[in-house]
Amino acid sequence: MSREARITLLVLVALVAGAAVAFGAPHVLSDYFVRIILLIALNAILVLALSLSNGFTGVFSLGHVGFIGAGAYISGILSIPVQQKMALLPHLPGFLHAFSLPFLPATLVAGVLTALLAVVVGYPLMRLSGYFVSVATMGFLIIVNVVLINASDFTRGARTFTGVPLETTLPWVMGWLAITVFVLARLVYSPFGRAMKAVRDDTIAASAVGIGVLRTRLIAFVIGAFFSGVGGSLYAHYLGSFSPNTFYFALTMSLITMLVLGGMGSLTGAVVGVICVSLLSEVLRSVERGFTIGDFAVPALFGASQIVLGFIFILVMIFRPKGIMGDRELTFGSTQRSATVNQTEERKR
Amino acid sequence: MLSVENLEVNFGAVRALKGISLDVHAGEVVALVGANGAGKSTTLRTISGLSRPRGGRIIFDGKPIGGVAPSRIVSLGIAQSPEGRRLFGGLTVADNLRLGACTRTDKDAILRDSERMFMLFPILKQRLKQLAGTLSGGEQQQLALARALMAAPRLLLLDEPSLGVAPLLVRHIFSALAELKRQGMTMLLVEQNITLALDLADRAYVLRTGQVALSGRSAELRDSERVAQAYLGAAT
Amino acid sequence: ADTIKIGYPANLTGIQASLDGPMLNGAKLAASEINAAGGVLGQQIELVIYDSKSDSTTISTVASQLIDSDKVVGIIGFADSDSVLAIGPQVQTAQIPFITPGATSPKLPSQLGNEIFLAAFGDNVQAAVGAEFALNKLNGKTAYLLTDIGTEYTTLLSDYFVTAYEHGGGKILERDTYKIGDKTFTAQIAKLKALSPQPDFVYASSNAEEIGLILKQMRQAGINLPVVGGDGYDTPLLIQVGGDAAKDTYFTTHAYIGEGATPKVQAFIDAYTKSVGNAPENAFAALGYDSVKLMADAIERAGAPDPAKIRDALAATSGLDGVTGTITYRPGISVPDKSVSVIGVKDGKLVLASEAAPTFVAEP
Amino acid sequence: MDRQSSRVLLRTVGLTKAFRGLVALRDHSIELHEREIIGVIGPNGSGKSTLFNLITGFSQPNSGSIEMEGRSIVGLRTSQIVAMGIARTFQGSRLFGSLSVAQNVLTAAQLRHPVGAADTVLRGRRYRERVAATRQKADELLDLMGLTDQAGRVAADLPYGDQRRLEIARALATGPQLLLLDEPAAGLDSNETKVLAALIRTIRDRYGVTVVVVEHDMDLIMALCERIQVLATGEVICVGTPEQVREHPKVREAYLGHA
Amino acid sequence: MTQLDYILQQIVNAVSLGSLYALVAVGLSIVFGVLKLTNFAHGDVMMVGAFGVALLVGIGVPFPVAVICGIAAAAAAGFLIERIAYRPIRDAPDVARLLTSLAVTYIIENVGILVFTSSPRNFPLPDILNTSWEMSNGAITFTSINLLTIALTFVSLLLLGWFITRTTTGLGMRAAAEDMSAAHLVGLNVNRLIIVAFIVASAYAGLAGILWAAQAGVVQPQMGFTPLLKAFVAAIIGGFGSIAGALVGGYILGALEIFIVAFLPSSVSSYRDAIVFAVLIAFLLVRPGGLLQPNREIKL
Ligand SMILES: Nc1ncnc2c1ncn2[C@@H]1O[C@H](COP(=O)(O)OP(=O)(O)OP(=O)(O)O)[C@@H](O)[C@H]1O
Ligand SMILES: Nc1ncnc2c1ncn2[C@@H]1O[C@H](COP(=O)(O)OP(=O)(O)OP(=O)(O)O)[C@@H](O)[C@H]1O
Ligand SMILES: [Mg+2]
Ligand SMILES: [Mg+2]
Repeated sequence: MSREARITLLVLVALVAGAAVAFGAPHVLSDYFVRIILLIALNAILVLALSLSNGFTGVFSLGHVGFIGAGAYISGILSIPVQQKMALLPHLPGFLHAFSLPFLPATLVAGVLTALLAVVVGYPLMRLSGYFVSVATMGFLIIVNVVLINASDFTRGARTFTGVPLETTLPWVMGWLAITVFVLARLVYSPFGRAMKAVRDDTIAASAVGIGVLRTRLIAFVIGAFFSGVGGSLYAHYLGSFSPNTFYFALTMSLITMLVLGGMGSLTGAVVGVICVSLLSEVLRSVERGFTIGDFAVPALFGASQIVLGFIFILVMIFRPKGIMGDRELTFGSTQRSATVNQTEERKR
Repeated sequence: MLSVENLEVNFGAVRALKGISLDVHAGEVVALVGANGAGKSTTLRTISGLSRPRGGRIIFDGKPIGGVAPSRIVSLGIAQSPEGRRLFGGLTVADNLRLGACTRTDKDAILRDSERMFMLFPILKQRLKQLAGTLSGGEQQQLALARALMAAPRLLLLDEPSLGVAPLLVRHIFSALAELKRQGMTMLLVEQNITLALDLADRAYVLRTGQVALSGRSAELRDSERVAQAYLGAAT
Repeated sequence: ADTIKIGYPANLTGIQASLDGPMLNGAKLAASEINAAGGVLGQQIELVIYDSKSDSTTISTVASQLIDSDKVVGIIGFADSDSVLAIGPQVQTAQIPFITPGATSPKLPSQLGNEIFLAAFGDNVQAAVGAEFALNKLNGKTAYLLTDIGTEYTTLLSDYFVTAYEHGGGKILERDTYKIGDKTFTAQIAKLKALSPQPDFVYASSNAEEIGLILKQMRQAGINLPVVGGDGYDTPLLIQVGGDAAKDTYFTTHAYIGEGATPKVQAFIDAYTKSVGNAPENAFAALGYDSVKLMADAIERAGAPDPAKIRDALAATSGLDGVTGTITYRPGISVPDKSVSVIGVKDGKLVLASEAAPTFVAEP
Repeated sequence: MDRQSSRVLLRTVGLTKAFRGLVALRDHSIELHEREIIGVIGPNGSGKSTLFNLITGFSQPNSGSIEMEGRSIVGLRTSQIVAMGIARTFQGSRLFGSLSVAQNVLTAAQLRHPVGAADTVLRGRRYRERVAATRQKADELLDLMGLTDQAGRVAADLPYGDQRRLEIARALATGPQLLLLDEPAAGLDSNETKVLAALIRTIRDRYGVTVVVVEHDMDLIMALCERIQVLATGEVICVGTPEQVREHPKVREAYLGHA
Repeated sequence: MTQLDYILQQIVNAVSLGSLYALVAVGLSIVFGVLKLTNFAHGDVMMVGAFGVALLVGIGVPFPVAVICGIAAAAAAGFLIERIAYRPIRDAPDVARLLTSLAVTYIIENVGILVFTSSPRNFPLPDILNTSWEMSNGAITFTSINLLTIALTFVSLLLLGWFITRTTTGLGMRAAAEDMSAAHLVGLNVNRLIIVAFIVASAYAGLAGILWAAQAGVVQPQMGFTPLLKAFVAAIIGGFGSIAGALVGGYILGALEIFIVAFLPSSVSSYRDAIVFAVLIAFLLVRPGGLLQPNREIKL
């Protein structure tokens, strides 16, 4: 089977399985497990969006959570019911008061506006490389946070933004996840995907074969931002209430952890990373509450789950420095090498 | 002085060296030639301790040095001018030279040696403050050689010292090497320019796909049909 | 079931941990006292504790665990409004009564619904008491307002203070801001020092970590104005970090936990010290304690461990005598009318400066 | 070949480049004609690589002009210059180390068969045609360079000689009219060098490109080039046929030595 | 109070804040300089130093002794982190090492919370360090701890500058940063260099942590995050891995933070962090390699 065909087949099977889970799970599983699945799918969208620039283009962004936050607030503002808007956001400009959007259009608008924001932000920032682009994008995250805190007419400032209808259900998230995987898989395994990896490997050589480095990075950044914005909207409608600090460093770190652990150069790796980290931390969170084995009682040690997770991360990195999947995609029966992240000692200069 | 016995090195599934044996006696220049990918650089890297041998032994001055830390090996007296030059590109020419001598403590001798380097490679003296990474290709090659010499080694490993160097300078470098040889320096030389290599060397080994295909005194090998065959693998 | 399960999600790690930790200790103390005294309705009560890690997403997961898997009859939790807002919708949908010991935003019940109860007074109340105290006792007609814009509590408190203070005829001369986590306030202080005329006092809406430091840097810069604030000050850090600089500082809080406290409070301090190993870190310990008592009282009066009945009983709470004051819910209002203590610092010790209910309270 | 009548492809006039006081290239002028193979030689540090960097837009000249088919290309971005038909290799290779050999070439070949973002996601007929065209071009070049057997290997793991050939294949895949090769034979053994010379000629004949070779291997240069320009310390010291250059006293003094 | 006094006071404030940032940034830069690793655990090593002092003074150890022990504890912590967590993955991709350092942070902080709870504790400071000094009739004030911070920053950075540029070990560190295997090849003992770098950087972190806690008045297991962030920014402004750059970056950051609050109306200054980063990004766009890094032309 050719790689193309295998990937297409993988996507199809994933779609069917996803649909089965999306519509089946709520009937079979308890609310708790449905929520875990939903969160895994939601985080998968966010991590995939992140992988486009961080994993495939080599622009290690620390700012994507800024887009998630922007998406959450934009769609939140758009979709709070009109009656509540008056009470919650009395200083909103008039035209925003007049209407409220249903979930899907609000999410699309959030995605598009966030992508536009990414164009504006990315145009200067994507010129930078290496650590500089990381710190600059982190600066963007901080700027978003400060603006969210200060633009209190729109965001209620540091006060919790609340009143967003709870509309994020499992089918919605699975649907968006399917779209994300589909679009990303097609982008990554295409001429454009090759251009991204070329830019990651060597910007100079990339421009020498006619690839516009800035353009390639910008496109990856903007598409990632779109899905981040969408994910932000899903988050907003999942939580119902949130504050600027919901979309800040803690979320950044956890998404990056999932991405790196899963494998930066692989779409399925990103998903695997999300699943592993989420399940592991759920299990550990229950274990740390203390348990008894026979007569032996282990007391509650809150915080122990983070410690154990930390050790597990280190162990994974020692034994699989490129993450669980590395740069391979999970396909049928065999793993497919898509692109190695260059790390032979020879090339480390 | 140096004796390599049955050396094997693998890179993952690639068997780069499949059991190489060679000897270098004190005061001797030995050339290592062979087609691209034959394993010449890998041999030198392994002697310097940068690659771990999977099998075989490396003996220097009667002591086994396989698996010894590279910095120890330099202190024992083996320096290398490596393939790809591996300069410290962000440091100046002067700093690169200083680092070449970092295993030594004899200040005066170091000073004398650096004067000698400036005699050998005058361009370096003019460019002391320039960052090594911005030197032209050939200038970098000269610096790499000088850096290795600054360690005052007893055994000098040279990986293609003429690579990217202009013809006039190639001759210059090889006459410098000949001078060093006269002064008693032991060298193991990897070189694509067989004529030059055999002119300088006392003996030579021809490698092919990770094995010694042929060896002998330079004079015997020169103009020998067998070398070309060994290169091309026509013999097999 | 042989025990009555009460859910207790707590942010034991992450940024909220320094408040939720002591609060949990207080809650556990109350639970063990109740159980030692025979429990509720003849059954033991059990606190089902989860660490929600100061993270909204984890809170929502924990909520579904508590409601779906553990089948708790009521939930107690959190010192901050963020977390309450995160859990609120689920609690409301499942119709499980919920008490927040520490969140003080008076808007919570109206934002979330009728299952939500506050154990503490609202920020509008304490801000009003602070404003009236400054106007009447300190004779402070002009104020300088310093606000931590990084948290809901401090922003809200500032807003309520301004409303009450200006209503009472005071004038805000100047405002400035900082963000939680800042360690240097010298720039703001120099700005204050350059004000002419100087204000009569400073209202600093701050969290525990910063206030000691603000005071210290202010006094070091030679500013000796009185400083007034809210229950965020109420930790030992105020005096430990502030030292001498804490003089002439006043704050509104839930209970006076110090030397010469009421016997009830003193008994709590002793019991807490015995079970935890140190004196209560802050008033949140007492609030955690009171909340469990509040829930237990409601369950007892409901007559059965049934969430709907418990909610109704809770709403009818009247005159419950807690460590942090007397809790009564007026009909339809889930924020208790509690008296507010104003505590002042004198000779390095906390003293009760006044105890009052405000005459004017800003709308939530 | 009658040079006078053939068209000038690229012309530099008065090109000067200095790095903080150090003049790497001074007042350089050359005319490159269509389908020509020109050698640029000179001692180390004489400005050969600098010349390539200027032409391909990796650095900007202090003064002087570069014209490609009459249009100035000074100030354009590298990717634009490549799109106009100038490709190069690097001294010391710069491959996409993590990509396979085939992908290295495909990455370059797709320049002439671009697909938009929408096409990429929807993958209609146009997309498939262009991808097929790209692949065909890449296969052809891999075959020409004798790399077909290695197509699946990761570029970083290739033996040196193959890396050099791959780099030429990649440059060619951008569909250039002008191909700049910076020391293509460095590190190759004598057999491979001979093969390379034949290859370069084949490339010129088959694709009609102009080739500029910078190289220190005189056998290669003399055998291959129709015209040679010699630089020393940034200045042009002579231009001519291999025979003229070989006998030129200045060249012997500065570069070849009196052997 | 005159306008001039006000400006001078704000300059004093900026210098003392900048010194603190510089000190943290330098430690971060040393490790980055050798390993190309953004060591998230640097903030936690600061915490170890500060906590050590708080605990020791708590059991009656004299303050100066406690400080020395605190710095030693920080150095030891750095050493252990390198040996246990970083060495096994030294050749791994950058992101793997980044994640490892994040994991180390999780571990240290949460162990700290388990053992000490996350409630802040008082950081005891002797009175002499708490005294304040006045100039211009009390219009300009500063404290002993400010002065000490500035002085220590200068002295220790001079020492470090000498160490990095003048000693072979220092040169070796820069060389190892450039090309690890070439460093092996010239005979540098890279393991030893890295350990030295970690110990030096961690001792700096310890000192910085103590000074930070002295300014903040409290210690807490999570106290390392904010300084880490500031240091990261400061180090980048100056050009990551450069000691002088970290120093300059620290002062620029300190000055920006103070001056924005000091000279802009509070409605604008509440955007402080946003302005700081906007300026930073502008910096980076003009000088993509950091402030002290001249815009070098690439050599191909
Ligand atoms: N890091 C590596 N990873 C994988 N394979 C390698 C690596 N280094 C070398 N090889 C392989 O080992 C073999 C020997 O390589 P080596 O570099 O020693 O050859 P060489 O004789 O020096 O060739 P050249 O003349 O081209 O420099 C080659 O097939 C090469 O592809
Ligand atoms: N970015 C730079 N900064 C400073 N000096 C530079 C830079 N690039 C090149 N140089 C200097 O300019 C001169 C010309 O360099 P160039 O690389 O063009 O030489 P070359 O002719 O290609 O030499 P070689 O045959 O050795 O490759 C050299 O002396 C080099 O040191
Ligand atoms: Mg080699
Ligand atoms: Mg060159």
